[in-house]
Formats: sequence, structure tokens, C-alpha cells
Amino acid sequence: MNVADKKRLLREMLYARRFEERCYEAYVERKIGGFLHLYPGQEACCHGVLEAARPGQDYVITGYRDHVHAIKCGADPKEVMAELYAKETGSSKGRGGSMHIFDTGHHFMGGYALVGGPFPLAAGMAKAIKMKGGDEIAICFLGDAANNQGTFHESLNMAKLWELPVLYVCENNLYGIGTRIDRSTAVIEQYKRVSGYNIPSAQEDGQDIEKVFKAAKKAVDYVRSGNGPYFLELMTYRYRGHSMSDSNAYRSKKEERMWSERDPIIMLRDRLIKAGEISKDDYKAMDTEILDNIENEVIAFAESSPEPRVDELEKYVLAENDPWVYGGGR
Amino acid sequence: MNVADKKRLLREMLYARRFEERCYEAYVERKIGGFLHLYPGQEACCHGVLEAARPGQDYVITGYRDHVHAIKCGADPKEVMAELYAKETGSSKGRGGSMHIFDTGHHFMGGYALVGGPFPLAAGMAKAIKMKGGDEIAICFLGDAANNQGTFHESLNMAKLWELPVLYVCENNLYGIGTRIDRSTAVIEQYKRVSGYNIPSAQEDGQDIEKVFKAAKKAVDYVRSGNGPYFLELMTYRYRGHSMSDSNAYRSKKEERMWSERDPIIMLRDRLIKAGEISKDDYKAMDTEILDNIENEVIAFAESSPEPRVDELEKYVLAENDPWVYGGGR
Amino acid sequence: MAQIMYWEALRRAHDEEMDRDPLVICMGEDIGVAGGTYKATKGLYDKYGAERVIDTPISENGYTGLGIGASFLGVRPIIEIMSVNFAWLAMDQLFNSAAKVRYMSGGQLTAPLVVRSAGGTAHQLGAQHSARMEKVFMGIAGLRVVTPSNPRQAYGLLKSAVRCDDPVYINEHELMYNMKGEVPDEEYFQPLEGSEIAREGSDVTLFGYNISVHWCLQAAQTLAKEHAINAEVVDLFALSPLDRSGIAASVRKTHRAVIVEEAEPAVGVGAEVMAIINEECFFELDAAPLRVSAANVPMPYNHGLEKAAIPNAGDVVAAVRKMLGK
Amino acid sequence: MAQIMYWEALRRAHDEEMDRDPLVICMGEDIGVAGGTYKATKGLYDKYGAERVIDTPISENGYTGLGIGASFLGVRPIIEIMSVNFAWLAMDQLFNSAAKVRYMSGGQLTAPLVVRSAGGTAHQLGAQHSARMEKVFMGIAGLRVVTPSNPRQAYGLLKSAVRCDDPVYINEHELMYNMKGEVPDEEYFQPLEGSEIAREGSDVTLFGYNISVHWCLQAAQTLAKEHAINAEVVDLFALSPLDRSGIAASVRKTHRAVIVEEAEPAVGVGAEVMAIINEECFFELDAAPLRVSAANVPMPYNHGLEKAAIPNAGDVVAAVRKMLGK
Ligand SMILES: Cc1ncc(C[n+]2csc(CCOP(=O)(O)OP(=O)(O)O)c2C)c(N)n1
Ligand SMILES: Cc1ncc(C[n+]2csc(CCOP(=O)(O)OP(=O)(O)O)c2C)c(N)n1
Ligand SMILES: [Mg+2]
Ligand SMILES: [Mg+2]
Repeated sequence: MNVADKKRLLREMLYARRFEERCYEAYVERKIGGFLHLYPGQEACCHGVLEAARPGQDYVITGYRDHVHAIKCGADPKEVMAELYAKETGSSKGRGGSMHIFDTGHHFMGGYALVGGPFPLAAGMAKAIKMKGGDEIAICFLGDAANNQGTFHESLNMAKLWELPVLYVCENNLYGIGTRIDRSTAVIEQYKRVSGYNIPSAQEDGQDIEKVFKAAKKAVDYVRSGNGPYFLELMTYRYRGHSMSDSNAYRSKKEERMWSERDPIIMLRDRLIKAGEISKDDYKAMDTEILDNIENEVIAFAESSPEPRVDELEKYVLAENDPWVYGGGR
Repeated sequence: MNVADKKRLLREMLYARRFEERCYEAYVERKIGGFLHLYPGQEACCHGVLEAARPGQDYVITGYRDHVHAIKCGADPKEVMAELYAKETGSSKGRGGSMHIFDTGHHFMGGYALVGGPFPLAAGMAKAIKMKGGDEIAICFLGDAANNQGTFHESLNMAKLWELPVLYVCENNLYGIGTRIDRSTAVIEQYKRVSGYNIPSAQEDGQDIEKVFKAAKKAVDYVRSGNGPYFLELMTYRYRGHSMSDSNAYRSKKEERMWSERDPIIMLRDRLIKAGEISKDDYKAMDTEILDNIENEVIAFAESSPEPRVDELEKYVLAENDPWVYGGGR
Repeated sequence: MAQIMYWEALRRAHDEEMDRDPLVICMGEDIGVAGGTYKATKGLYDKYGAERVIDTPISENGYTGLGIGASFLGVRPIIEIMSVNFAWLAMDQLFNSAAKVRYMSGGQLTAPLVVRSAGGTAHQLGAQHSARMEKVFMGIAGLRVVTPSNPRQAYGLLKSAVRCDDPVYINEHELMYNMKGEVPDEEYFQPLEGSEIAREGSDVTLFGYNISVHWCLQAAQTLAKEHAINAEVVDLFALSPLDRSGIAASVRKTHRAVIVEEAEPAVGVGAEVMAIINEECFFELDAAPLRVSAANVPMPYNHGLEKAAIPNAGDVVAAVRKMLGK
Repeated sequence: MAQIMYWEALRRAHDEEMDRDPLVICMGEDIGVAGGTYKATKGLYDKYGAERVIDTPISENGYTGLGIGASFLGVRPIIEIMSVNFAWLAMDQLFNSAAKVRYMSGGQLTAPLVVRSAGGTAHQLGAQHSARMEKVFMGIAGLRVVTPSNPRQAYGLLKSAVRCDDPVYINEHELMYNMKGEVPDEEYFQPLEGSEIAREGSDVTLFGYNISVHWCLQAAQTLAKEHAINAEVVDLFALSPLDRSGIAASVRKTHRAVIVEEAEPAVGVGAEVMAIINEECFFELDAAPLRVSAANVPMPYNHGLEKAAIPNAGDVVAAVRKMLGK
């Protein structure tokens, strides 16, 4: 990771942070509906891992906390915001919403709302990659509490059994909604839970993007070289409630403070400043530019976009005019 | 285990063997229907483990290969056979069949036909025991291939998390129907798979009842003393096909021979003969007595018992005259 | 008689039953320390402790099975599945174990547990959080299904369900937890079978359940005021078994039936009620019965599409007017 | 045109499609080395290898999800779930992922996979191995459901299902794999929508699907020979979507309908067909439509009880005679 990369990543993470914060506001203004799960605090996980991979080419899948992953894969922030605004121009044409961002053109294969749902889907994508002979890999991001779902066990067993090129990334933010990890999980170090599948694994600080990048590089290389699956646990923290409807009352101020002192963006920024690579003013200018972009490009696009047409309610349920529905005819 | 115990266990295992062989015949004669999964070869597992526990008091649950477990818990072989004959006098009143033997009076909580189904049920029974303050334990027998089911993961996590008094016994006979364990499972040593739950575990020879007993004693004591769950893997082999409809073509003659040389009954018999505790004639006499009993008591009972009445088809679907269905009234 | 909210009614039922019987427990994701997504178990963790108010891992099939196993030994679990969409994961244990164990054990074992879940379309929760699955629970023998349309029923059905020896599924609605209504001050047990006439009428029967009862009542008002049509509204709070005689009695009176359901039409409550009417009182009908159902689509996120996908009182009014040619 | 067995028809369809397209794979428990419980994949492991004919662990939700994920990238998995009872475990992935992904991605992703499963009551398999769950698959938008009643349909439906871009569930029957029937020698694609008139008639329409088509045909023979009643038999090989116009057309002709299903009646195919008839051609009916269904019980092991629990041709004859007063 050279200096230019670091600067770019600083911008990307700050962009992600500001994007999510703007979503918060839009939700309060009732421009965004449904459930909204925000990512602040965890940026180094997504950016560090995908920086070590090939975003746009490798196939990425995750849960409902998905905006930032989509954007890092190459989704246009305008389309992601338009999706949150439920507009026809949204990445899922306004049908999906916050939990279901898709951009298959950039191989972002979706956000899913059933906890544990993406585990087998990721293994399946890896199976397809292997069959087709490509050197892409599948990357599945999921939370710590998701690992208690039976699909975790089933998928990791199959992934190893068939040596599928899939990287599982556990963003361990210590909570599943309001339940602290030790109240739901017998073995809280997630990277140890995969010993039952003979899958190599590692745990890393998820707040330090350089460390994440390094650990992910190793993981990605391992998987891409045809060695089978890998499991990477990243210790992180979400700065907001689980979703907009979460009061966040279950965490201590002390714990929150401790983690906010390890803000992934601030950490990288200060490192770059200390190294003399950027100045405080550079950072502020970057921030201003980002805020402007989000307001004038992203929000403006979402605001001005049209809603889906009600007469197209039944579009996208089944394939349109699929000849095989009619015995090959029509 | 003293000599008297060993002699009794020899008889019990031989009884189990003859019982199952007689089932085979009855199936061929079309007296028994449905799926029939027989136990020959694995007797030391059930008998060794339950000998170390308190059959009739501890709560036992298993899969579809359940006749012998039921009998060892105290179920009357007559009623088990009558169940296989689909008679009203059967342990499940002819409604259950081979895969669903129940004898709740002896705390045999059933055979279940969904692979993996009993894992959480066993944890639940253990939860109930713990709440009620008894010193019974729950014992769940299940196959090696069952461990690939998501319920395994979910149940073992909860069992440990809540320190439930449940003993999981894996009868590892190396196959799930026709699929050899290494073709379905990334880590074939089952006792290693539970490291992800921090549950103590052990592997033992499942053909030698003395070894099974010893390993099980340790396991049962551990669980009964309130230490939480335990996982015991027993290496064993089934001498017949998976069920009556299985051709058994997927196993080599060599492998079969190797295991038949480690027949749990013959091993115990020869040991007792060698020690001068029984003679060959004693054994033969015992066998004859068992065969007689099965024919004249068990089969005769099953044969002569009445079928369920067709007008009672709808009995046992829901509780009869439950007052709470009517708001407490009636 | 106090006016309380639907969630308070559920909470009261939980509390009274747990207070009465130390073997009543409740389980689910975030129901303990957090008090439940919809507050149905608020405060119970502090009152009854972690052994009886259990925050579960995200393991729907696992903890449902665990509850079933506990119920075999006399424990009475009330399991909350946070959203009915997640119940697909627990269907194996619910149907293969709980619903069948009494039969296949020849009456020896029963699984007296309660599973509660929030179903329905709320506000833009999208395709994976807006399922309406009551019909899935209704089709299989061995399970009772009830669905409260108001706080009194929510309280009384949960009370009866906890005590009943059968497994009972209670279908609640995400949008109804804050609905207010009268609940008796003394203990009250709603029967687990039957139906209630929510409004007497003579010209047409509107069959509803859970939230759709309210659409029917609203529609009945409009029909009375604006179209001189006197609609009867029947509240099918018990979905399995359905109240065949209650359904037939109302149709014998009004000779017309409209069934209103929030779900996609195929193999749903509407179809089943129509079949019952056909079987019980076909020749009493003066018009073809109609169902008012959702569009046959996964639920869209966009609010306009979502509104278009689910029925409302206006759709009921329109259906009745069409039927009566008014 | 060769007479082949139902399992052979399925096997041929698998083979041809795998031969044509290297991205067609099949997966399931014991389908590879062992060739499948019902032989539908016999010999394919040797022919296409372990990468394409995949023996799976016992992880129904897992491997169904894996197949769905593979289908996102253009692989065409044919998944065999050994018995439909086990499908409860896979419903989460099937409904939450496969059926909804096209919609919630705004048409970007589709899950073109096929899930096949043996349902129905065979010979004394008991409560946990005798489920008839077609109705569960039918109720949710986004999934196609078909159910072949003979080898030709089995072959032609699987061929079309593999090629169709939608997820398709194929409901087979444990007792039908050895049934013989004609299958065209050349390639044949059965449409995934529609119905077939299996027997022309004028007095009453018997609606069947899968195995119940045969009960209907048998009943029609008896009715013709012994009671001078000329029954039409309609084969509903497509269960979702159902053929509304085909159903209505036949009822417009015969004015009477009996729907025959092997499942418990509640919210089933019978109810849905009745609802369609009520909606499409109520005033064409000369008699109340009837359904002939299974008893509402988990399946008993005892053979006499089992026989009593499921309908047969005699029950169909009795229903028609009752309807016609003959
Ligand atoms: C199958 C299923 N069960 C429950 C839920 C409700 N739920 C949504 S997120 C969540 C917690 C997940 O925690 P974790 O996996 O740690 O991810 P995080 O939100 O912390 O990123 C729960 C219980 C769900 N969406 N799906
Ligand atoms: C959920 C489910 N999936 C599949 C099956 C079919 N099936 C029955 S037994 C079996 C193999 C089980 O093997 P194992 O757990 O090793 O037990 P064993 O028969 O060897 O004792 C399979 C796949 C089933 N009954 N239930
Ligand atoms: Mg978390
Ligand atoms: Mg085995």
C-alpha cells in the first residue's frame, strides 16, 4: 500500500462515512424508509479487504449493512442513494431498499436481510467460479452473530470439502442487535470456530486499515491460488445503533468511547498527517469536497429521480417471455 | 463393570442382535413395512453408553435406527415389535413405525426421521431438566453424517452457552447411507468438530463395550455433575445396509470383513470365555433362549395383537377436550 | 376495563402466565435484556431472570427445536420469532417435530409450546421482511393457528395458548403493536377455535383476520354511510382450525361473502374460506364470493408500489359494490 | 415413441441437458456414486464426474443455498431433495433467496435453478416421510411449481425447467418412479404453464395433478361403465401459476367440478381451484364443487390407517355420485 493508495483510501472511507451520515439525516427527514443499517466505525473492514481483492471482478455478497460494500465494488453512490430513496433510478430500481442493494455489473451480488443467508450463496458463487475456470474469488462479509446460524456450519463444511474459492470475512462488532457476543456464542473468538472445518483463519484489528489490508492480502492470495476457503475475523465496532430503530442503550459509554478513539478514518488520517503526507487543511478540503459531492450530485440525483410506475408493480417477479415457459415456443 | 454386568450385557447385546435379525425376516415376509434401519454391529455403542448412565431415568433420544435404544431404556421388546407390526399394542400404538419408537414411561423420548432433528430437542430436554432441578441428563445418539446438519452447530452452541446437561453421542459408522464420511465432511474426526463450541469431547472404539463404558462413564459423570455438555464419538460399523432398501454396494468386502472381525458381541463373548466366565455352551444356550423368547413371546405378541381401529384415524392429532381450546370452559 | 396497547396486552399475558407457573419461559432474539423488538417481553428479564427469559443466538431452527424438547418435559415455552420471514428457518422443527410428535408417538408425547411471530407488511421493509405466511402454518395437521386482531384477543389468545396442550402458532402483525383496545381487568381466556362477529350486518359478509378485520370494519362504515349496504364483519381469529359453522352461519344470513387477506391469493385464507362456503352453503349464495388479496409479488420497497401491492378498505368497498352492482 | 419409466424419463432429461450444457449440474444426497434414491441420476456420476454430479452433505438449506448462489453466475443446478419432508429445512433459501432475488434486485439477478423432490405418501413411511407439501410451494410469489403425472411430463417438464430463467420446483411422487409411459424419442419440452385434458368428458370435471390424475382416470372409467357418467379429467401439471382459463373452460363445459388432492384439505390445491372456479365461472356451476382430500392427520404408519387417510378412485366415484345424485 503506497502513499497514493492510502490517500485514496482515506478519501473512500471518509466518503463512506459521510454517505452513511447523510442517509441518517435523510431517514430522519423521512426520505428513506424501511430498516436502515449504517456502517460508521467499520469502514476499514470493507475497504481494507476489498482493497486487497479485485473489486468489480471478485464476487462480493453481504448482509443488510451493505451500502458501503456496494460502493467499494464500484456501484455509483448516486444509484445507491436513489435506491434508498426508492426511486426507479436506484440500483435495484427502488424495489430493493437499503437491505437489498445490488450491482451485478460490478459483481456486487447483493445485500440480504436474512441473517446467515449469504453463507451458502457465497459458496455457490465460488462453485460457479471454479466450474467456469476463472480466477475470481467470492467474498462474503457477515456479522459475528450470523455465525450462530446453521448455514454457517453447512456452508463452511461444503466450502472446505470442495475447496471452493471463497473468503469469509467476519466483521465482529461484538453485538448482534442488542445482544453482546458472549451472551449468544459459546466461543467468542470467531476465527477459532472454523477449526471444525479445517479452514485456515486469522483474527485482525478491524480499525487499522493497513493491518486489515495485510491480513486480507494473505487471505485473498491464499484463496485465489486455489487453496480453498479462508476465514478472516476483523475486530470492529459500529458507532451507531444496529439500525435506525435501535436505541443503543445496551452499550456502555465507556466502551463506546474506547472504540471511538480507534476510529479507522481518524487513525489513517493522523498517520498521514504525521508522516507529512497530508495537512489538516487538505483533509478539511477533502471533506468539504465530499460533502458537496454527496449533496449536489448524490442527493440531488436521488431527489430528482422518478418513482417506479405503479403499473409496473408486477414486473421482475418472473422472467419476461421466457420461451421455455411455453415449451420452447412463442 | 463386574463379571455379572458383562454377562448381562452380553445377553442384552445378543438379544438386540437377534431382535434386529428377526425384524429383517419379518420385513422380508412383509409383516413390517416402511423404512427399516437395523442396528447390528453397533450394539456396544448403545449398551456401553447407557450402561454408564441411568436408563429409564435419563432422557434418551435418537434417530430412526432406534429399536435397540428403546429396549435398553426399558421398553418392552414385545411392544417395540408390535409397533413394527403396526399394531394397536405397539409402543406408539401402530402410528409411529420403526423410525418412531417412543416409550416416554422409560424416558425414551423417541426416534426421529429427520436427520439432525434430535440435536435441539435433546438440548431442550436438558434445559427442562436443569430448570426442574433434577439430576437426570439428556442423551442424544446420532450418526456421523447428521453432524453436517445446521442444527448440530446451533444446538451445540446453545448447549454450551447455557451449560445444559446433555451428552451427545456420535455413532460414527463411517457412512451416511451410501456416502462415505470423507465425501461429505471436511473434518472426519467428529470429536474435533466440537472445538468450535468449547465442548469437551473424546473418541473411542465403539466395538469394545468395555472401552465404550469407560469413556461414557467419564462423559456421563461430567455432564451429571453440572459441567455442561459433552461430546463422545464412537467408531463403529453397521453390518447391514443403511435400511432394507439399501443394496450396500458402496462398501468393499475387505472393509466389511475387517469390521466383522471386530464384532462387539463376539469380542465380549470371547473375552468372557477366555476368562473362564462362560463356556461356549452357555453362550449357545443363551442364544437359544433368546431366539425362543423372541419367537414365542415377542413375535407371538406382535402377530396376535389387533390393528388400530380405522375409526380412530383422527385420534392423537390434537389434545382431546383440552379446556383451554374453549377459553377454559367445557 | 382498561384501554391498553396490543404489545402491553401480550406483555401482561406473558407476565401473568410466568408468574403463575415457573415452567413457563420465553425465548427469542433480543427478547430479554432488550425487552423484545415489539416490547412484548419488556421488563420480564429483570423480573424472572436469564434462565426463564432467554436471549437466544440467531438459530431459529435450533431454538425452536430446543423449546420443543423442553416442552416434552412439561416446560411451556413461548417463543418469539422476531419476524415471520425468519420462521422459514424453523419450519422443520415446528412441523416435523412439534406438529407430528403427538401422532407418531401414539399420544405419548405432546409439544405444548407457543410460537409467536410478527408477520405482515409494515413500512417499506422490503421483500425479505414483509412476508405474510399464515397460510403456510395453516396447511399442516397438528398445529393450531390463531391471529389476534385487537389487544383483548392478543391477551386472551396468548393466555389460552400457553395453557393448551397443543402447539400453537400466534400470527401477529408488525403494524398492530401500538393499537389500543379494551382488555378485561380480570383474567380472560380467548378460545382457540371459533370466530367473532365484529359487526352485525345483513347484506354481505366481510371475512377478515388480524389487520384485515380493520379494513373490513372501515369498509363496512363506508358501505353503510355512502352506499346503504349493511355489511357483517366476521373476525376469523382462529385460522386452524377455521370456524366452519360460524362461516356458514353468516353466509346463510347475508348470502354474500368477501374474504379479505393481506397475503398473495394463491392457496390462502381466502381460498380456504371460499372452499368452506362452497362445501357448507353453496346454494345460499346470491353472488360469487370474492377475495380481496395482495398482488402476487415479493414485497417492493418503494412505498407507492408497496401500497399498491396490499389491499385496503377501499378495495373492499369496491369489491362489495361490484358484487352488489351498486 | 418408447415406453419408459418415470425415473428413466427424469434420467434422460438430466443426461441430455448435462450433455448439452457444461454449466448444468446436479446435486443432492446420494445422487452421485449411488445414482439417486430413485435412480433419476443413475450413471451420471461416471459420465460427468464429481464436479458436476455432486453428492452433498446432509445440509438441505446449505446446499440449496449453494445451488442458488451458483445459479447467480449462470450455473444451472438441478437439486434433488431426497424427500419433500426434508424441504422444510431448505425453504428459507428457496423462498427468501431464490424466489425473491429477481424482484428485490430490480431484475438484475435471477436464480435459474431446479429443485426436484419426491413427495406423497408411499408405503407406510410414517409421519415424517409422507408429507405432501405442494401447497406450501405454491403460495409464495417468485417460484414456479410443476408436478408431472407421467413419464412424458416428467421428461418434458425437467427439460423446460432447466432452461427456464425462473426457479422451478418439481413435485414428484415416491410411488410413481416405476410407472411406465410413452416419451417422444426426439427432444420434447413440456410448457411450465397450462393444463392437459387427460380425458374428454361432459358431465363433470375431475381435476387432478400428479398421482391423483390416475385416481381421476380410474374413477372416470368406473363412472362411465357403471354409472353412465361421462367425466372429464383435467391434469393440472402446473400448480403455480395454475391454469385459470383451462380450469374455467372445462367447468363451462361440464358445469361440475371435483378436485382431487392427496394432501390434507386446508389451504390446498382443492381450495385454490375452487376459488378460481368461483371467480371465473361461478354461475356456470350446476352443483357445489367438491374436493376429495386426505384426512387431516400426520400420516400414520399402520397400513389400514394410511389407506384410510388418503383418497382413492373410489372416493372420487362416491363424490361424483353424490354430486349428481346417482
Ligand atoms: C434469520 C434472521 N434472524 C434474525 C434476524 C434479525 N436480525 C437482523 S440483524 C441481527 C443481528 C445480526 O448481528 P451480526 O451478525 O453480528 O451483524 P451486525 O448487525 O452486527 O453487523 C438480527 C438478529 C434476521 N434478519 N434474520
Ligand atoms: C433432514 C434429512 N435429510 C436426509 C434424510 C435421508 N437420510 C436418512 S438417514 C441418512 C444418512 C444418515 O447418516 P448418519 O447420520 O451417519 O446415520 P447412520 O444411518 O449411519 O446411523 C440420510 C441422508 C433424512 N432422513 N432427513
Ligand atoms: Mg455484530
Ligand atoms: Mg453413519
